[in-house]
Amino acid sequence: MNGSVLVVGGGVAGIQAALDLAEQGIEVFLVEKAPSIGGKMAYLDKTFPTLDCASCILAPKMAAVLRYPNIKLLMNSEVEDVTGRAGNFVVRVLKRPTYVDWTKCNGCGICTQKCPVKNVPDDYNLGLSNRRAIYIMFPQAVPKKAVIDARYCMRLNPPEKAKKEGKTLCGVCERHCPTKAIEYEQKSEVIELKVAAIIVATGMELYNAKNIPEYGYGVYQNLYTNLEFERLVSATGPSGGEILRRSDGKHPKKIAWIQCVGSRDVRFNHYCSAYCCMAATKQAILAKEHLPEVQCTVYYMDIRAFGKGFNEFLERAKREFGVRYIRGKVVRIEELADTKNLRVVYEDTAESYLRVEEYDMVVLSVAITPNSRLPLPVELTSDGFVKLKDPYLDPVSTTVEGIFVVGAVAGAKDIPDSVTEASAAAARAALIAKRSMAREVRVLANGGVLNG
Amino acid sequence: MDEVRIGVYVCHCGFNIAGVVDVKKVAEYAKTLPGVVVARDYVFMCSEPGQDLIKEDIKNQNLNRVVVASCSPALHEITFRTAISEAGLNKYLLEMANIREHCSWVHHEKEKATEKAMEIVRMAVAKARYLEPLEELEVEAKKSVLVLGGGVAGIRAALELANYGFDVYIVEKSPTIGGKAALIGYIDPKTKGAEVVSKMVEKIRDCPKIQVFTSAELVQLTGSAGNYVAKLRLNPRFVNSRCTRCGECEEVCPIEVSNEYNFGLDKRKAIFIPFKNAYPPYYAIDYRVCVKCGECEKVCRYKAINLKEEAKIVELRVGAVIIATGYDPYRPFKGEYGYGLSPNVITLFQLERLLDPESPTKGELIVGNKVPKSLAFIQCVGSRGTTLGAKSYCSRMCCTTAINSAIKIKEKYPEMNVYIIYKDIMTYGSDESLYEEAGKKLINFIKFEEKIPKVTISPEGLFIDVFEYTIQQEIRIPVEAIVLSIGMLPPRDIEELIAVTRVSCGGEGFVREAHLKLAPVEAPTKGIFLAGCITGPKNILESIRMGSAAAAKAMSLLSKGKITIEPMIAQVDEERCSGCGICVAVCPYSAISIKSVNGDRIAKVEKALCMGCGTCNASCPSGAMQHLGFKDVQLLAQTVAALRGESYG
Amino acid sequence: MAEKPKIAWYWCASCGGCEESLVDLAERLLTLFETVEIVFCPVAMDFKKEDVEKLPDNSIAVTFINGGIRLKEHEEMVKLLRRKSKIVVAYGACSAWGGIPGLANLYTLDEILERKYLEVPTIDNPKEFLPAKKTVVSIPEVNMKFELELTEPLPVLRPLDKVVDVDYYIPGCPPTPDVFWNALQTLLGNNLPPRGAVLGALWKSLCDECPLNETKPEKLLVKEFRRVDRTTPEPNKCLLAQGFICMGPVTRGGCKALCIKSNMPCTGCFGILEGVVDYGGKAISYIGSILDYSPMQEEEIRKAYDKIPDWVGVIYRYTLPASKLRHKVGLEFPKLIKEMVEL
Amino acid sequence: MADFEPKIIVFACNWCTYAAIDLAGTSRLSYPPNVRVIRVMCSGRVDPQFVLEAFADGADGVIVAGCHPPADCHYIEGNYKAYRRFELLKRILESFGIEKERFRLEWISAAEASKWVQVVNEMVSDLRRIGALKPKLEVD
Repeated sequence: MNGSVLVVGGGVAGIQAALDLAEQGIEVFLVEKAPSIGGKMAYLDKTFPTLDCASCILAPKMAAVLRYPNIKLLMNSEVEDVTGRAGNFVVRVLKRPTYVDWTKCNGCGICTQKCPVKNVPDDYNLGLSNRRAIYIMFPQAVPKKAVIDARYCMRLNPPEKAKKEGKTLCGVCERHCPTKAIEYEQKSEVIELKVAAIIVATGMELYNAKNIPEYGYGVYQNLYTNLEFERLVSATGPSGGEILRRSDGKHPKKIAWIQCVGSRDVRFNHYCSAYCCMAATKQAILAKEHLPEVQCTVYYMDIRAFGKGFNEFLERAKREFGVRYIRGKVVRIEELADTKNLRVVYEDTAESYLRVEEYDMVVLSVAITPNSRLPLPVELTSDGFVKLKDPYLDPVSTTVEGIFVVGAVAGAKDIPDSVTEASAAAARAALIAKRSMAREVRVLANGGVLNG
Repeated sequence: MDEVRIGVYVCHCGFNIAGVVDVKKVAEYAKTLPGVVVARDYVFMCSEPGQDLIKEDIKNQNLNRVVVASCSPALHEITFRTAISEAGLNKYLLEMANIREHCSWVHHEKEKATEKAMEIVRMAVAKARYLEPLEELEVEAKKSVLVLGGGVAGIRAALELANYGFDVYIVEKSPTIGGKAALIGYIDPKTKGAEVVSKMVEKIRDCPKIQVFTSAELVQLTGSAGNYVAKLRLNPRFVNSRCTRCGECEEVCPIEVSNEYNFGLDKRKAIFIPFKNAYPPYYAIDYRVCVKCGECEKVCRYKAINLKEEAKIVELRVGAVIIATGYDPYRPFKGEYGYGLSPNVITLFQLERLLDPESPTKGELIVGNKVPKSLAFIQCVGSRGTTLGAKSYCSRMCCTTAINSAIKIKEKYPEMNVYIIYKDIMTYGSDESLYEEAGKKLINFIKFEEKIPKVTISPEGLFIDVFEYTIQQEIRIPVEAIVLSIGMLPPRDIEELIAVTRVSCGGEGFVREAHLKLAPVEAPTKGIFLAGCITGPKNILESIRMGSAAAAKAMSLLSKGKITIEPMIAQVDEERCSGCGICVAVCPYSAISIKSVNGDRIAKVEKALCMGCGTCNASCPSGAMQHLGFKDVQLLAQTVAALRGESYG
Repeated sequence: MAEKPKIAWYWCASCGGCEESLVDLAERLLTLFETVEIVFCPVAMDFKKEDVEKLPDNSIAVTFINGGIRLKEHEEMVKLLRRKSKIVVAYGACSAWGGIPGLANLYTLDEILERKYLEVPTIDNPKEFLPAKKTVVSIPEVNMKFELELTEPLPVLRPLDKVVDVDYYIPGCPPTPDVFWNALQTLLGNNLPPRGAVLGALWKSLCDECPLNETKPEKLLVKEFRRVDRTTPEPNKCLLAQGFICMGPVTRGGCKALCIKSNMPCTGCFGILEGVVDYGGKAISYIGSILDYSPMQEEEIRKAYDKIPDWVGVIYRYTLPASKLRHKVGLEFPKLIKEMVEL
Repeated sequence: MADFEPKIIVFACNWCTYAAIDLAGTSRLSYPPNVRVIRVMCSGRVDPQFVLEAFADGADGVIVAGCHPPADCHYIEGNYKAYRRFELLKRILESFGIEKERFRLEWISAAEASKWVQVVNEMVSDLRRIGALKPKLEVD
């Protein structure tokens, strides 16, 4: 194998890059901080503007990753630091313990049913439902392996009392595991990789809506972020696709979407997050499909329907589904003590004065923020996105030779754009990889690496 | 076919299966099924020892079919295929019986689950009896690529490919490469379109692996991924590389036509240079308008002109094709917002030329005959279903381009009143900063919705009546110049493109990609890739990125020098096929065509193009077309076995 | 001189068209009579059942049976003839796959009788008699009683091979004289094709010999279906491509595309191809395939299919009893047939 | 006839429905065991002959299931062809006296495990209600 490539981030962009590289017989290290690849797209129910289901199109790609022996997955891991230069970077990866020997675990999931700790907020459903202390991230997870959440595990993090008495508690999963894969004593390890090139695909997070005082996110029960809502409508979500209010478990009759939450706002982020207008439109349509009676309203500044089929999609939402679009900035949201309904106070630019309308569910179309706080020597833009060397002449290169950047971490963008860049970057990286010779690295199936 | 010897392997999967299904009973039952010589159960079939069990039986009991009753094929089909091939059995002689996801995990009554598992195994065995060995085929793949279109997307793609060591042929139908980007004054506040393009063109010039054909068209494309044969027609340029651009020919040329490279702002001769940094860097004669008077030939001192030159046909062999033929600007009809009725109403593209220092006005914004004191952009002209005959889509780049130009104008003429009359401002992503900047530059934004603005041309001057949505009032704006932010149309010659390359287009008229989300630069047909605005409106950056991506895809398809073809594809039985042609129409990949085999019409499957969906098999009226791995007989056997004990046939 | 080979000819549920095709041999008939001895042919000569019973087993060289099996009588006769014959040939579409009478399998026998003897407008049957096993006609004037025994109808019609073993098939409705003549030569010759073969026909579907096959567009897709009784097809252009339901693609060739040559679509009388398990199923498959609409356009699709009033009649015209389902599900044995009626 | 157990044959496309059935398993949903699934690559591969074969062999119900139109199909528009064929087959089955409850064409995406379960439940209860498919008349 002549030279390998490190892909940081296992979202759709990272997956695409890894697949393209592997296809050319190049060894790829795919580092992902979560226990499964899939990234944000794995959270989505459907994708705009075609409304085709996210997992239908993503799952095959995720599965394909396993089919390439030359893709080495380093899950639950993060890059610690990078030294060296194009052709021979030295990367130190911190691999956090999963407390499960993934060479043995066959993802049967018995442990996740037997574990007595039942009240762990399920991060995959953004805390809208609970899971056990030992869990498999989500049904189509790749790799499909169990992980122990040490914070909640009674064995790994026993109550003070037990600690003092030096008792070891529980051990249920260990007892039930048919393959004897549980390893309570697993420690985090640092893996050193030598790679020829690096592709940064760390993507984005949602902006923390709690920073926006006037909306009261985190305080009001029936106020959701758009990603939370995505889980709510998803067939694999907390309520199996039932849209239910957090406060009383009832179907909402009126839902509002509020656009540009944290974007296009000098106080938070200047940039436009590019995905939210269509996401809100899609979610309004999904809401209509689930609850034909529901009233959907979108509060916007400009509707950005710029992509292929977007504007047609918007028109469909208006005509076919009767989604209401109101141009206006929402100044504040108030919760009604009794009904837990939400009162939206907005400036109707059309009438140009303050108006108030009551909803029983409100969804915030939250800005994205790049996952760019990386131990990498790359420059960032003023907005905190990874900076491109020369967008016109060298589209996917960072300011450091041999380090490429794709997806939302280089600027807000949707799935096709991310996938497009991924392929481009993969090809560039492949070139460097093929030219240089890197030391062979022997790797175990579970991603644990032994040098030599 | 030799005697069928099937081995059946029932997996406990710990308790996942064994907990509900009586695996022993299933294995015992399997032994009684026709063709089965051995049946075993084991705790984890996917584990090493489990796989070894199968391998040994294949050797010792010389099995020629294997059925594994365990989890979904999605999980372990590959695993077991590899296992049996390691034991010397063709890997396609495996059938999986999914008794976990489809049985033990969803049913709780032990009896019923066991009974179902037995039947699932019976079905798998029934199919297995009809399985055949299949071989992956490999076809040679040429490490060369044809790039259609010499705009930024095409050039980018070509440069990348050359960089990977591929031979690249750029086919451009105009006499120069560079495309429309070269004609955009400023693509962002700091960057001139012409600069970006000429930087790229320099690279092309210095690259031996790239061959450029200008004034050329693709007239025929045959073959398939890895081995396309492209027939080009090279229209005569009449001027060769001896040309020194002295320009004397241009002076004597009697023919004058509107100059498309300045979007009709001025005129050019029949012999001309498209623009300063045009490449190849010498004159060309527009064969459509030249009257062959011979004046130019006479004055040319370098014998660079030959009016007898004729169109040539050249044939190229390439592994893949990248389509990057771009778009056409929307053509406003006469009177649309006063277009064509007043010299003071121009299009965004004309404005871009005016702002270019290389322009006829040397970068001076002269509209009509003077620099206007006030100027208004009208957005969404021909886009978002705004006016009659407008396209339903958003053209994506007009807002940013308009705002960017507005800013430039404000920098040059701070006194000028600039209005932007819009529906929604589409400065998505980081372009938002331009929108902010425009605000700072005191550019006036005026929003309209359903009611479209009205342009009045009167002796007093130009007026725009618009219903200002944010204040809900009719207002009348007097302006001295109007810029129509026209959108993008599919290129005029897209029909020919479709006819030749067998791509298809979506409702809006642009070429359809294999998958809008996950395969945006691939056409459904293997080996054909898409870049730039041919799939729909994009800005220059996005087009360039698509160029790189398309190149990358082509590269990874061809890099091994050969293409492996999945064997589970369609196959014609020529003895049965009557060439009725039903299958040709249903194939989504245009992989089937009717060939004449010694006088008989026979359907022929282009193996490299077939993706193995099997819809041709279903539609074939005579059963001549069969989907290998999912043949009629295999699926019928499975169906019957699901319902009756006795076997099919 | 050596004894001439014995030939028998029998008709079951058929229209007589098959016998026509025998007559259509014209002067070739003379050669036929010279070469063979016809021992049984109810339609042309007066033979009785006994005459056949008298013959020794396997003494008949070839028996041609046309028409499907609809009556007890048919059943008895074909079983008898099978015993007496070396070779039994299913002659014509009805005998091979049920043919047009086979479409009656979509109705119970009672429905059929009611339709035939009571509902049909041209029927004059004031006393509403239905045929019974025994019909007694008494004429008081001469005080005489006549008894008429009718053979019992069977609840469904079956192709010949569902009742007795069939050696060969001759397709067509009726088989063309050439097809029959060639088949005859083969049968009387000494190298016989493998049992079960279809004689005098092609191995491929009709398109193979269809003169219009060349005229098909590259992609055969249609937006609507059309009927020859409403619009006349353009000549010299593939009828399917024009939207007329032509069964050519799914039907065995060998008829020399006679209908097509007179600008009529193929109705499928040459029957089922080797690679097809259900003729109608395959027909549905290719007809559905060429209809050029997306599932979003439910209306258009419905409308297109509504254009053809009787789909079963079109796609199963000759093969319904030989289809996978064979007859309407849940048919019951007749109730209306009485033991005896007195007129 | 509550104790009657209908037999349902399912032709499922590999990319959407088969994945959904798998997902039903991995998410441990539960549904009656009356279904027998036959995997094809695309609903466009399902030949009406198979459906007729199934009914002829005594299936009480048949489901053909694939990806949602317009965009889910892995093979661009295989599901379109399936739809067109089975709209016609439905009419034919009707003339053969096969109740419409016995044949369903469903779009079930890889994520819609719950829809799969719902479809199976509905069909099983429908079939319990209308009873077994009447057997062929064996004349002799």
